Amino acid sequence: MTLKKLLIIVSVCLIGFGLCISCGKKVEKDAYKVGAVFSVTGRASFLGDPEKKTAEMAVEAINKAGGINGHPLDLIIYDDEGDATKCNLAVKKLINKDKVCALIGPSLSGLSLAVLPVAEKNEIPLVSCAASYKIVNNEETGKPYHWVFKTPQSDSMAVEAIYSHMKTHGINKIAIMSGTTGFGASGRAELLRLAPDHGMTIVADEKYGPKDTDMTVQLTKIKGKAPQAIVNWSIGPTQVVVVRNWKDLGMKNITFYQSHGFGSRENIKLAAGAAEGVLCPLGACNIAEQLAADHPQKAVTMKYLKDYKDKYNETLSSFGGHAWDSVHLVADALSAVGCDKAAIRDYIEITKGFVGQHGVFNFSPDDHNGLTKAAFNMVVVKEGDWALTD
Amino acid sequence: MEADKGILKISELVMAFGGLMALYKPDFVIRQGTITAVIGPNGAGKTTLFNVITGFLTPNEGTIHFRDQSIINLKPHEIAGLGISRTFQTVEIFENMTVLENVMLGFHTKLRSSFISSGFQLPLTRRKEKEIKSKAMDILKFIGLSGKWNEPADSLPLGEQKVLEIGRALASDPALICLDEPAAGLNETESHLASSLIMAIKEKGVTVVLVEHDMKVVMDISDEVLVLNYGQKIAYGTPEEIKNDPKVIEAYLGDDGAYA
Amino acid sequence: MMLRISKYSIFFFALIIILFPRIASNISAIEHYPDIMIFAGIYCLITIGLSLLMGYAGQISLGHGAFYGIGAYISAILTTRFGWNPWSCMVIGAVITSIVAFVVGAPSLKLKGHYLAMATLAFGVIVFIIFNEEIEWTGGPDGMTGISGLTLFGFPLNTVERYYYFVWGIVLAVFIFTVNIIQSGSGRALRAIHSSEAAAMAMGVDVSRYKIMVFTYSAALASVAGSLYAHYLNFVNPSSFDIFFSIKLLIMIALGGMHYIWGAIIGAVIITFLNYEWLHYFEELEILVYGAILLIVTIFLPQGLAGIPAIVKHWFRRTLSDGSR
Amino acid sequence: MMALMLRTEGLNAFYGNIRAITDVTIRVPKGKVVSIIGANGAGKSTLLKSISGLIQRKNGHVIYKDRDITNMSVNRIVKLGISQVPEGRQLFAHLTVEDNIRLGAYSYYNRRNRSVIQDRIDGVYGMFPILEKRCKQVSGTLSGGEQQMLAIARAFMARPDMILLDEPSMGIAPLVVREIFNVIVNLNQSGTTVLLVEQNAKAALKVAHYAYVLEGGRVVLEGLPKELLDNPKVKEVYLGG
Amino acid sequence: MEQISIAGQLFQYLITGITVGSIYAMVAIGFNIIYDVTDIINFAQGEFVMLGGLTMVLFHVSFQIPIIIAFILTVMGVTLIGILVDRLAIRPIRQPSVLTLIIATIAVSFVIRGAAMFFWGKNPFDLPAFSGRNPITFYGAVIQPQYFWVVGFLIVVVIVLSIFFDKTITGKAMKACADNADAARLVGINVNQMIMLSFALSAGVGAVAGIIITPISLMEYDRGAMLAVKGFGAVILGGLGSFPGAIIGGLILGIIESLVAGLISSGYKDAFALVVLLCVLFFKPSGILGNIEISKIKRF
Repeated sequence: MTLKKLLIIVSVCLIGFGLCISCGKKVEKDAYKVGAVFSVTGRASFLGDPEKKTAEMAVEAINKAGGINGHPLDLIIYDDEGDATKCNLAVKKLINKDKVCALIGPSLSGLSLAVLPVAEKNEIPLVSCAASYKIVNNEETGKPYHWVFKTPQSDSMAVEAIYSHMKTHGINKIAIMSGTTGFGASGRAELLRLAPDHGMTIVADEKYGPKDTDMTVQLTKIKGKAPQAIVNWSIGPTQVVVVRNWKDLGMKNITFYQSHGFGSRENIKLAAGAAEGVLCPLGACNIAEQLAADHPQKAVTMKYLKDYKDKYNETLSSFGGHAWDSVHLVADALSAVGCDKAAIRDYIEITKGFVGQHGVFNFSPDDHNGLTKAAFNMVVVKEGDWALTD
Repeated sequence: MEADKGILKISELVMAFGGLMALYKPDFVIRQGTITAVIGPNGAGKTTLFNVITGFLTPNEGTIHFRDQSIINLKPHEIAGLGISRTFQTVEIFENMTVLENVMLGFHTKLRSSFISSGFQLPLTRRKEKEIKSKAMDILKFIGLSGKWNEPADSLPLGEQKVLEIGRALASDPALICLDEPAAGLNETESHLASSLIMAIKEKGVTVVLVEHDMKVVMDISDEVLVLNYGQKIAYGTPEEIKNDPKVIEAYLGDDGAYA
Repeated sequence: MMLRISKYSIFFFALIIILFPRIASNISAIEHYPDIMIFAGIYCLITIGLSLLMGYAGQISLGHGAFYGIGAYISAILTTRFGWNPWSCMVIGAVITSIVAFVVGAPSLKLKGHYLAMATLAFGVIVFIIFNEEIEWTGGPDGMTGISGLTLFGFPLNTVERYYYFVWGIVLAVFIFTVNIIQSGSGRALRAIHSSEAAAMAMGVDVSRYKIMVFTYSAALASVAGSLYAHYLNFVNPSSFDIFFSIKLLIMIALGGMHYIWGAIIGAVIITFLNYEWLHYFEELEILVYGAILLIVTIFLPQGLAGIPAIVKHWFRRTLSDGSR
Repeated sequence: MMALMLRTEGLNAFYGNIRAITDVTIRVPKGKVVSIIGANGAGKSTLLKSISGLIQRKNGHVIYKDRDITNMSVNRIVKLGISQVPEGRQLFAHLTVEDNIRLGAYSYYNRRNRSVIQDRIDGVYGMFPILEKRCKQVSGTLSGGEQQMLAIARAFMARPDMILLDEPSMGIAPLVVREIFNVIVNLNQSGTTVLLVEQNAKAALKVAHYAYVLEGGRVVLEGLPKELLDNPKVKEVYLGG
Repeated sequence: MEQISIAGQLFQYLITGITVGSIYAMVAIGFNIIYDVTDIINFAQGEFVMLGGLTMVLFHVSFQIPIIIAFILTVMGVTLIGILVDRLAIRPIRQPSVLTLIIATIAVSFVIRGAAMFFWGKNPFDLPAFSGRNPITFYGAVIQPQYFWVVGFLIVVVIVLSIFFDKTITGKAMKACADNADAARLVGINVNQMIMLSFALSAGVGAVAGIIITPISLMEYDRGAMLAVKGFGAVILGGLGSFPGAIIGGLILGIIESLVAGLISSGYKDAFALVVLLCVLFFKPSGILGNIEISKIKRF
């Protein structure tokens, strides 16, 4: 009787699930528990995947080195799949059930904004790995939210870095392209917002979907408008395709700027030669080799680069570093004050000179990001690799 | 009630499917209060005729008048609302409902129900529902299924399903009821029961038109017989007349010279 | 076979709803389940309507994520930009969604089968693009924050438990309302349409009117669910309302069993827990396991989980009769 | 005793829970035409479908050339040499006449016998010149009689030892019916055994060597056509008592 | 600075539209092959495309197998997966209602996508263009050589399929199954075999689409869903079951998207294309070349 068998299998599965749920994760008594929510799979896996890998690697290293003052660090990672509901549930589960000391993530700006009130309400420090300045800027008060920090540079910093580079090269007539994802849309918003301040005229504002196959049309339209430069803000395969189309259309005389999302050497490879001459703002960890030996971040970034390559055999993306920064920021706070939520928050808020992957952080009650636009270096693709430019 | 008043008049009716003439001008009048059987060999257009009368098909030409009102171009549910009810050749009971509910659906034309009123179970709806329920029980008694009112309709044997379908058609209080092969697939006792049920319906003053292959049933109960072949009317008369009409015999048994 | 829904089963259902948080709070492994159940409840509202539309009236929709989103965004926009009362937003959302559903449904429901599926899917994609593109109104892909919570008679619904009882109270009410419909004249008409459109027509049922009515009703329910979602999460973003969500709804219905109104509840709860809790343990293999579970259920239980009792009953009856022979 | 091509022993067949034929036992001798007549709904088509394998729910036996084929699949039965001309023709309506004919020989297709099949097609065209004229036409656009001929032609392409014909006269004008029955006689004369199901009793009896009368799913009469033609019981079966 | 004329721009939009549309058309053809024989809309069709692209990368780039052999191996491999889908997912379903089958194919797409993610990871992969990346300039428009391959392969696929369906007995037998399955059984056609063949063929066509598009747009594990949606749109727009319809539907969708992106709004290009699709359906409920008779049977 197959049906009977099936029923047995189903019930066994269900019981199995139940057991899984009830056993949960075994934790040593004195471990410090920290929760993390990343978009490991789904539409924003380009963020969450390297973040998760980096965070796991960082925690492993910390624990290998004896943990934090003898306490092992237990990082509980949930995957939100880029889904607001799942993210919300995961954060609440970390707070209420797993009883963590601090939260890291989420990867996406939108989701960070969505769970930020939860952290505020539950009075738990949250170190976001998403870029939007809104995460650390309460629009009503003009001040940061009490419990929320973030490690990535704001999009505005990337835009500022690009615009100042343009200015020094006499560019003021530009076209922008963006993907219709959160990443693209927030970059586009910043580009539009800051353009007047830098005397930029935007002659074209084109978009494309995250799974579009070809961006020739948008570029052709831009070509017709004859700007001096194009800024593209997107992630995933489209940002590579756009560069290729740019080259194919013979638009090399129009300088091409990419967002910091382009910061993986893999993208240069995928562009198959088309990326030569493309400019983008990158954090220190993406150009560790190029940094001067006396650069304050040289040591940490080189180590990260090497460890990551050894462990995962993958090139670094722009985003893993944010998780490194967040984990270490929280770990430092834990080692200083132990698992005390308010104390951790207070400690992070006065942290100065924290050397991370994406810059040297100087937090203050008015600045819960701790970075300046110096955290971005303008980089150009030269002979298939990054090269620092002025 | 005038016995010979025509309740349904059909003239110049043409129904073609592609090149095939399913109905070609079978003009006739159904008299009120009678039982009329429509017979004919397979593919003669009997079911098509039913589908045209009840609005499932729109004829290419011709007129249909029901109580002196043209019913061509009306939708099936509108025709049902006017008082023409039907059953189907393949039993189309609602197998996802109980026996009682099947009959209760028959009252649909009398029931102005909306989602709001039924969702909230407003008093009026409840009263109406109760009323319909008792009327439906009456019908079940009439068709002899009251003992099985709460059983799922698909658990009934075929014979009872057919009877139930007739009961459902009766619920809408029709003036004319079209029965498509009420006795098909029934055994002798069952078809006997069906026959007496149809007679009882006639007694209630409902005009009956039926398509039937079981000639025993046809000859037993009908007042009038209409014979179709190739979509055309070839004979119309009492059962006795029809039985001995050579054209009918030929239509059924074939003609001698069908091959050389 | 569509089983009659008895008063006792509804009473039992209500009892489970009431007791669940009490039980869960005493078992540490599932103490956070009521929070997940809130979302399951919100999805139940949509699936109850969809079950009526698909299982009863036999029409498919791949666009209900859009109605859900319209409700959520109307709540979000009216409360954040205009400071309206959330309750009136919910009502306005339901009314506007019903109008949209009527306008979309009237021509679409004339389409059959896969054509209807594509038309509703296209509608869903178009609405999603609007959510994504009208950044000034909707905040674009990053979504909108700061949507106010609900207060009931001066009693803020700000804890998991309160919102749980609130949402499931609504689910119960909608469920009873829907069961009333199913077991009354209109519901008989719908079930008749599902069983045999021809016979329903012959009995005087205006099939297309009922199809539009049930489409609109299910869209309005989805809209209310959207509002509940927005006011609970205080946040909306377009990707919660994309076509993949519509497909997820379809999966809930199918897995639960679309011919049973209980299936809507079972499907929504099980899929919600699979997605938000249970499959988490498979990490990166989650989607693969999810697909496999789905496939196994479709192969072995084409009537869905709610069909199991009928199968068991059938099987039981057959073994009994075999034994007596 | 003549060699038997096919016989059924106590065959019952079901649609769902409804028994459509009951204990049907018939004999079809090799090289003969056997007719099965009866009114609508008597179970004639069911009997044919049970023989050809289209109906799977059945009990009893179907013996073809001393081989029990009761539970065989349709394609295997076709390969054994039984072709059915189904009720209502069942042509591939969107395919051309020639493709319909060609597909009739589907089971025999392989690279080597391409010429054999071409010969068969030519043979069929010889039998039905009208089909050759229409060979490029989509079969759904043919007239009823032409469709029936095509259906027979398609079945004949498999060069069956036995052909099952289901209501070949249905929905066809009387003049064309005559032509169709001529074809049946020709088929038989070329050596094919024919089992014919017909409502048109007179025509069917005229071509048959032996006949059975079905009523309510049972064989109620059988005999030589001549005897049956004069039997008043036959008329009763059709027109009631 | 080099300028581009309006005509040149329009021409460029058209060319891109045709290329993108050709891909949609090819996905749509895949839908049709299965639909015709089985009445199933295979929502895993997009996954075949994705598998085609990624398998080709595996063979050609990772294993360095010469392009033609890799191409053949890829198509064969994906075809095999198509057969497995039929065997393991579709055939075991005992009471196949339309909705059950839709859910089953969606489930299959999850499984394939999950397996691909596990195997290839989440990053996009590139495939070298078949004949280099030196674009051709033509009337002011720039054409990548790969565009010719895309359109060329569409034509080849169409020709091969029409020869298969019109000239071979197996193709005719498949058409016969689509037309009348009972009659097909009666002439000795094994209908199950034909269904399997239809899955194999459409997986093969999907694989070809995946291979030729990867050099243009790269390929990653989760691209299938979007392609399936577009292909489904194309097949509905053209009319279910109609091969010319699939091609016309695909090309129209591609060209509308392209023209709208160029002339009206790149953000709303997909929405526009779908509005056009809806309008067509409201006026012609069975698509441009569809057949009412076919479309009216399906209920859920």
